[in-house]
Amino acid sequence: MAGVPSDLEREQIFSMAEKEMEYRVEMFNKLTHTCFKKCVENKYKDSELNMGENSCIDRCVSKYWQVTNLVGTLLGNTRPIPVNDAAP
Amino acid sequence: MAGVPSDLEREQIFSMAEKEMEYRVEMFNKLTHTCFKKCVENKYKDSELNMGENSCIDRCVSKYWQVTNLVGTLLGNTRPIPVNDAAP
Amino acid sequence: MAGVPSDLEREQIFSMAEKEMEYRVEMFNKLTHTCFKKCVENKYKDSELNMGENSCIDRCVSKYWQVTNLVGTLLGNTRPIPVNDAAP
Amino acid sequence: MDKSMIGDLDSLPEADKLRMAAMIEQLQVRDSLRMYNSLVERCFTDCVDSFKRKTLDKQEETCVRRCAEKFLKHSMRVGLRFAELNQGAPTPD
Amino acid sequence: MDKSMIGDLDSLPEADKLRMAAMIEQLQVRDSLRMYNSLVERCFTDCVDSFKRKTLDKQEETCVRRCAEKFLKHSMRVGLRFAELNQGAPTPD
Amino acid sequence: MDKSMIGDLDSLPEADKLRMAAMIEQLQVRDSLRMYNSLVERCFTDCVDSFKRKTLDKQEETCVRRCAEKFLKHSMRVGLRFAELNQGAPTPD
Repeated sequence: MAGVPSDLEREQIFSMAEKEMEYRVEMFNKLTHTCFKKCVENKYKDSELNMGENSCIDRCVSKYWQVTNLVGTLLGNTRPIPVNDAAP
Repeated sequence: MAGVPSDLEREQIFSMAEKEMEYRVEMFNKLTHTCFKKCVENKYKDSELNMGENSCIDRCVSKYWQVTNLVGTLLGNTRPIPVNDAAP
Repeated sequence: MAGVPSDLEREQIFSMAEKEMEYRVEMFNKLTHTCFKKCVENKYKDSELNMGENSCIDRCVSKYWQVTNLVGTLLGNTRPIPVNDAAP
Repeated sequence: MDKSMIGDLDSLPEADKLRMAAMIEQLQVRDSLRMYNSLVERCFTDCVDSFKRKTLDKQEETCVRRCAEKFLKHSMRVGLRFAELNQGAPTPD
Repeated sequence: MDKSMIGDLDSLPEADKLRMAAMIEQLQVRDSLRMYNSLVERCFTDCVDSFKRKTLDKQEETCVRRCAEKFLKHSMRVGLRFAELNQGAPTPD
Repeated sequence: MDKSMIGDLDSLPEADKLRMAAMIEQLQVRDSLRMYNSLVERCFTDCVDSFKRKTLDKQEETCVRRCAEKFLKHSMRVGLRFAELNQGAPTPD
């Protein structure tokens, strides 16, 4: 890959970057909807998130992230998941 | 924006039009599936929609539309929703 | 269509091929998720599929295929579904 | 896909109209294939629950037929109402 | 869409940066429209269950408002946590 | 994504074959990323229900592992059956 990349290589780089971003957006959306269902009471008696909901959301995001990493490892996946690891 | 639009501007107009159409198609599909679940009995004893189902569908579409507008207002949204307002 | 296809025709062929593949991938994904829900116990006491699950999966795929063909016929559809018919 | 989902194209120059029309056609093809897939998934989920045989029995087949027909009628009705709302027409009560 | 979802662009040449930025903007527009659609679907499903009238009653409207507001707050919070994880920061316990 | 989902390319001229192959590869990458996302969502939904801590406990982790392995095996089996049906082969009873 040293030297100037060819047009084809550049196209591939762009295309991969696009797929990766789509992937992350989709992951973020699935996480958001899943944690909303798991943590937020759906009678909507209030328009504020209460303390219990807030801490549930934080933990839900953290666990979802761990599941993503765990499944990634099982799939022999080194790529789509971010460079930095999740907090322990 | 007066005068002849540049190529870039035209690309952006097309791209926005495409996103907006995708948005409307997705909205139509979600509405259709949601109202089917809410209004149509799922034992399928018949292949016709009965009178109760038909009026449920009409009201469901109308209410879905209102929810779309309501949420749009909350989001400070003036755009994706059609120029004409829904019936009161 | 005899003779050399024009650029426009070729674009249309590509575009149709792309849509068809997207359609098949989506069908495969929906089938996979639907049959997983119908056939695989979700307590995950084991990481192997047992015999009952395996034969359920085979039949589920077969029936899903038939439903696809049946609905295709109702829609007056001759195209998106593969040239070869499903096993009887 | 409903006509009313398509914005006003009259103000565009001719070449852009063609391009816009091609884009709309693309979206319509994709949309109808997606609709087909969702319809199959819904009717399968609602109608097929036994996996003792690998072929649909008569009852399941009837269920799928009715489901698909109902869904199509439903979808057309929704399309009509949706178009009215898009045009700001009052709806039946 | 969260900033942290966007990779490191600094190493790219100028023209590519512009193109990448345009792509990101496209995805953001699409994403925000999808989010809008999902939000409407969720709040409608949770809040509207009676179809005796064609207009929302007061209670349904309140429910939809709260649902949308809660969802937005939720979504922002998730975005913050998500960004922290993307950067490897420790999270609140 | 299963090979049988790809139509017959032999009749195409060389340049078009390359382009078609590139398109297929694109779809495969997107598809495998989507599959990954769905798998995570499903196993998370089925296995994680307590939010008293911010880390997975042993039981949840085991559940997620099994869920993912089962899903992959399931997915491969579906792929095989799907390929047979695409080729019109008879299926096991």
